Amino acid sequence: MKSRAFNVSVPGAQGAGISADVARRLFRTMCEIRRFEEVASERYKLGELPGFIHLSLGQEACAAGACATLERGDYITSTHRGHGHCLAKGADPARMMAELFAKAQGYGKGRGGSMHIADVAAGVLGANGIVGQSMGLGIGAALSLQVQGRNNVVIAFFGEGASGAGIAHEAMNMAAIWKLPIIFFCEANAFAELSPFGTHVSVPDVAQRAAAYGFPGITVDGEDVFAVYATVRQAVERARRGGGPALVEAKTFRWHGHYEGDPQNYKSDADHAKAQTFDPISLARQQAADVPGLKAHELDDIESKARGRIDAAAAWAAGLQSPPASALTEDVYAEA
Amino acid sequence: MKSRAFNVSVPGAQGAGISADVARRLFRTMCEIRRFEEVASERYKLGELPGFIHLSLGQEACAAGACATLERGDYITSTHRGHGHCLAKGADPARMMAELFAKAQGYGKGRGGSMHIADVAAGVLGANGIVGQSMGLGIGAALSLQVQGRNNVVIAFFGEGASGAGIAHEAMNMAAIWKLPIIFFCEANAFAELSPFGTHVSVPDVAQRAAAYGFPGITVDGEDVFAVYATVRQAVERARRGGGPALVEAKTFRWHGHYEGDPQNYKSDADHAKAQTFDPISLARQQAADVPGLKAHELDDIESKARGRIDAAAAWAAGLQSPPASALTEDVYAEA
Amino acid sequence: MAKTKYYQALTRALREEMQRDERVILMGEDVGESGGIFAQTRGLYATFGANRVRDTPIAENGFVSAAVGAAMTGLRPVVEIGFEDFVTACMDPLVNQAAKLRYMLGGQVGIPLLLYTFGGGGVNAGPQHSQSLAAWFAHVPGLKVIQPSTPTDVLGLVKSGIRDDNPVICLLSKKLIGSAGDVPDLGTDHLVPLGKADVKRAGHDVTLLCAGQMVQAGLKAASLLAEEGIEAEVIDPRSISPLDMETVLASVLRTGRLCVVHEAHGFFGLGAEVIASVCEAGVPLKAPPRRVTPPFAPSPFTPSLEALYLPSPERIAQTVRAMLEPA
Amino acid sequence: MAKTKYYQALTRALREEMQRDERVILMGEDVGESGGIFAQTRGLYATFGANRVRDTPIAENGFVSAAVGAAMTGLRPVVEIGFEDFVTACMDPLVNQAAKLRYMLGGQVGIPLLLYTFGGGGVNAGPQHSQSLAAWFAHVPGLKVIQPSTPTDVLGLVKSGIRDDNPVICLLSKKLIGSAGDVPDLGTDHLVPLGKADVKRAGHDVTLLCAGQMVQAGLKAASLLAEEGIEAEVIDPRSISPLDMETVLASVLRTGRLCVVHEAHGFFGLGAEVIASVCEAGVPLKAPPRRVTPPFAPSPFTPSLEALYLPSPERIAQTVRAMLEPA
Ligand SMILES: Cc1ncc(C[n+]2csc(CCOP(=O)(O)OP(=O)(O)O)c2C)c(N)n1
Ligand SMILES: Cc1ncc(C[n+]2csc(CCOP(=O)(O)OP(=O)(O)O)c2C)c(N)n1
Ligand SMILES: [Mg+2]
Ligand SMILES: [Mg+2]
Repeated sequence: MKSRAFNVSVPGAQGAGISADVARRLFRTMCEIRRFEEVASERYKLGELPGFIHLSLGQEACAAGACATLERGDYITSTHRGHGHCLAKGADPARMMAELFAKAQGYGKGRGGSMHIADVAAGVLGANGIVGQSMGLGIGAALSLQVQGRNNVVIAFFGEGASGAGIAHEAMNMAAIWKLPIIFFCEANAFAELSPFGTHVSVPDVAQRAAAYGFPGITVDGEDVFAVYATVRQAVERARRGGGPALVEAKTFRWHGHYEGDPQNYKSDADHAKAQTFDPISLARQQAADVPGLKAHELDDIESKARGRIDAAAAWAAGLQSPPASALTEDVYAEA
Repeated sequence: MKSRAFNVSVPGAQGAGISADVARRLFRTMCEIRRFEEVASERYKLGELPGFIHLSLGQEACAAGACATLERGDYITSTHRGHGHCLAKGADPARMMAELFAKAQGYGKGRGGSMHIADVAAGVLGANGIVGQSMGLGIGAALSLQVQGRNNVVIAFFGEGASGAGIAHEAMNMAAIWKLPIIFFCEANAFAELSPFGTHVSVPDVAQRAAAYGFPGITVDGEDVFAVYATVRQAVERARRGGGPALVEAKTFRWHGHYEGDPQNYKSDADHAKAQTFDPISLARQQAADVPGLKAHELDDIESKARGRIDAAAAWAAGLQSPPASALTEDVYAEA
Repeated sequence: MAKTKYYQALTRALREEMQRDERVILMGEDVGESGGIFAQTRGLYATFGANRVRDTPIAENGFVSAAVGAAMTGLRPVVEIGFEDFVTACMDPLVNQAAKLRYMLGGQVGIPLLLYTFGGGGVNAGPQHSQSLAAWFAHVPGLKVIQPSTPTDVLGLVKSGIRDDNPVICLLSKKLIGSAGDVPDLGTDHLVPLGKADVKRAGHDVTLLCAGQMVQAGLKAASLLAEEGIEAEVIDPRSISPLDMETVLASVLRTGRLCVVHEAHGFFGLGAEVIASVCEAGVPLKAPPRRVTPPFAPSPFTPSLEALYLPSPERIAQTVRAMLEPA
Repeated sequence: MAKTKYYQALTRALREEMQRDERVILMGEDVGESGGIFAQTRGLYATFGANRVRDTPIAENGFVSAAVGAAMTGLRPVVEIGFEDFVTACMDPLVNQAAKLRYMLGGQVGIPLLLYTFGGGGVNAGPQHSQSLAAWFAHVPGLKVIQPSTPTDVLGLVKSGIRDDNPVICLLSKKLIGSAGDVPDLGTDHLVPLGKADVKRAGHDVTLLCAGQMVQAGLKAASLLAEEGIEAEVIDPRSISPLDMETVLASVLRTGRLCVVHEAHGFFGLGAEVIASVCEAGVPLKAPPRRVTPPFAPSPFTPSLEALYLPSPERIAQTVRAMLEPA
């Protein structure tokens, strides 16, 4: 497990002791995300999903590891690449799929689509189509928690591309000044749209920038779900105790294009090769051998159940009706 | 001379060898700024200047020290508190005063006012009423220099309040990625509008944040014009050689209110006392004794000439005509 | 009834709503201990504390986005943006988030947020501190826009706006900050409904629709015209979105003449919308409708030019006189 | 004449102007080596190099501000903002800086900057990726706004816009990216003047003013109507600011009927401005003017709803038929 720390010392994930229960949960979540994205990709190719979608294949360890540290009353804010985050925080894959299929039973009544999936009751404040807003909305949720005196925390997901947006700075500065209970979780997945890390970030690691705000910053291996979990858990516990924000950066890799259908001619051969080898699920299978009380065949079982759950969700969603014409002008304003 | 360095070592200003010529020039500029602001304050109190004005009394060493390192072909971008910067970069005090008096001969034909004084031919790209834009406009000028292959540099002035704006981050990140010839010069003058440093910045020094971009950051004593000069000169030389950006933060103090007429009830007794003792001009007089070839009586002479120049400028400006009605709709678009 | 200044009516509205509902918080630059750059939040910090009255850094995009996030999670934030011009820095969270979240999220959330700001001219604040951008916000479904012109409307509209479950943009006039007017006594829970225009003066010859501080100019013009025997009806829309076209149409049906006055630009402004709506409704007009607005130029700092820039009572009266001349 | 796609006309315009004038640079997200998310900048990086074709971080406020600073100091920047919705993130440098600097600085500088962006709906991109904000920009003195609807107008307007000494906002239609049309052959320096509307189809019964991709819908509606013996004149304004009211007024004087069609919201939109201007001009109308626009709601992702949302040829035709019915 590779993990570099800035301003804070992180114990190795194994050292932090991953229980079999946690390992099962992390594995299950990753398998559900993987399958969700695979099915979305297939259905999109078949022309069944309108608009455009951004998938998190290869990044499953980030969503799974980070969200497993949260309670139901905690919040996440997400991005355009949000399926994994939403699933990991407890959104229902069937209603998510319904949203991708633009059906009335979707989380957004089919009006939002992939980029606007939210399940507010489950603490999922939504994917978002505007790069960087997850961080502003995130500190807002953290502000609510602070004002209301609730013992909860927020994780704001963002990408290394978003780290160059002004709102990243504004949000981290305010979170630090106000000591808000928030973890800024950066998925550095090697690309922002069509361009590499260096086009967007002037230093090797986004996590370095935590020092500019005076809170901890940690770079963690985003292939390693146990490392992600252990690192974020520490930051979450600290935030819950009133210790304020932290920045966690996971080095991960986006297997697919920016959007489904992206010709990806900006990717090098090495990039394409990496998409074959960088696999948090395979890695977790290997690591699972070290987790006391966890049997290898259990993982197969978890994986096939996860596939079943997602496949059923997709089958259900595909058969639903489009929203009625009246939905066009509903929910623009609150009912008077 | 107090000066702290981040990421870079700064030789003491004295060590850097201030010549009598430079010392005279720095002293003269400071005296002109001081007098300009005093006269503006008086005229404003008399109701002769419309709108609102923001003065830089107490901050003279920043503008004088920083701009003395520049050539005419270099650029500055400035803020709402820009009189000192414009004077120091070579703008004509008479035309500046004319602008404050809203006269046709002002730099903005009397239509811009204090917050929009510019002398583009002298490299003064303008004061600006929008906090933070000096940094975006500044990197734009630096981009021009880079694209055109000109051997010039830019200084972008901003305040510690502006450092919390997203554009500060966006500009510094881009400057670093593109290695632009720009110095970000932060005047940390203890207040942003009505609130103290800590409301706006989560760490003790803005200069620390340079590390987040991978370029040098230096905090310097903003009372000490020689220190400011020596520090900025080093950064300017580095930028001119193609070494890229730097961030210089001067700890300084705003004597007056945010705007003239500000009741300043947010200032403590200690703050009010500091406005009596923090004086870069007095300090320079003391330090001048160490500068070889500089006589004390010379300074008196420089000071009285500076007063004379500014007083004449104000007298001239006060007697001018308002712009004609036709000026109302001129210069909205380029002539076809 | 008690005399109160425009800015004090704002303070009172904030105080009453914060007292009534602890979910209401206030955030913005220097709204806290210092009491605000126009003294508009004086005393609130002392009463409600640092948790609910929060000074922000100069980060409009970030803190408006934060206010939206807070509104999604149980608070009812009030946000100050000192000058209307700076709202350009937070259009994204207002337009892409606040206005659309209810719709995009299938009705899961509302965004009960009120943003107030001081706009308009008349104080020689120059091109970057004098703009009037009501038209932008009104063009965005999901937002409501109010623009009070008197202390009592400030009180009543801001209170209603805070209770509204939608994002509300409240456009105050800098020039009116120190103006005084009657408001209901303390203890009265004074509410003005959003979306209701107010006939500030009745008349039958021409409908003068005047927004924000132009209501005062319109009333003065009406006095000038009255001396000449012309009776102008002065209507203050108070809300720009939703816009009370019912009241306007009823008036124009009676007067047969419409003149719209505002300090925002004419091109794509309120006047365009109102005139178009009246024409679409097929209301018979005795003269072509008119707009009285500044020229299509930035607002100059120069006092002599700004006086020409803003619609004056005389210019309004002149326009109306021309409308009444036989064709 | 050669067939070219809408996006290729953009690439050609950029290439020709960069070739002609080395002060022209291009910046934006992924405009560089990758060739753009719609392939709209393909090849430019290879020809003009990293210095003049620059990938930016995702920092719209910062890089548009930078473009303004560059325009003040000798360059003529072209800036891409991928989706029109993201222009909300850079309103400050556009409106407070680019539009006003010439005026505020007493004519010392001009801001020769062209910002192009892809807006509008029809591709199920959802509420944050489908907006049409022409009205905002048109409301701001100092800015010009163009909205080409065909490849040849893209070519001619973008080239003219780059040569214009003012900041120009070019609103392209996402839906039209792959549409093809005739353009003058390579080697022809094709320029379309800003501020000149184009009569895309002549007719004498009704004036249909259609903006952006609605030009296609308007032409289809005109075909439908022609089958019924109704001759619609379809006018494409091409520039929203300055707006060629001369052409519109001349047409309405002949037809006596005006219907404005756009995919921006009706409230405070182009239709309001055009209808108001026609009424102010006192043009006699045979029927009240009409707007055909989306409902006042965000643009839904749902394909079936978006089809209802956008004005369709049938809806336009229906509106026109109603205008022609005897009252
Ligand atoms: C304000 C804004 N600018 C630009 C875009 C277009 N855009 C969508 S995703 C994206 C790249 C984001 O990169 P990153 O933050 O690394 O996230 P990733 O896609 O890698 O998950 C861009 C530029 C946007 N949605 N919002
Ligand atoms: C975008 C924006 N937000 C708010 C303001 C109002 N404002 C003007 S000056 C100022 C404080 C600036 O503080 P600082 O950067 O420290 O500069 P100083 O005034 O101390 O020189 C504020 C908030 C503004 N002009 N622009
Ligand atoms: Mg990325
Ligand atoms: Mg300051």
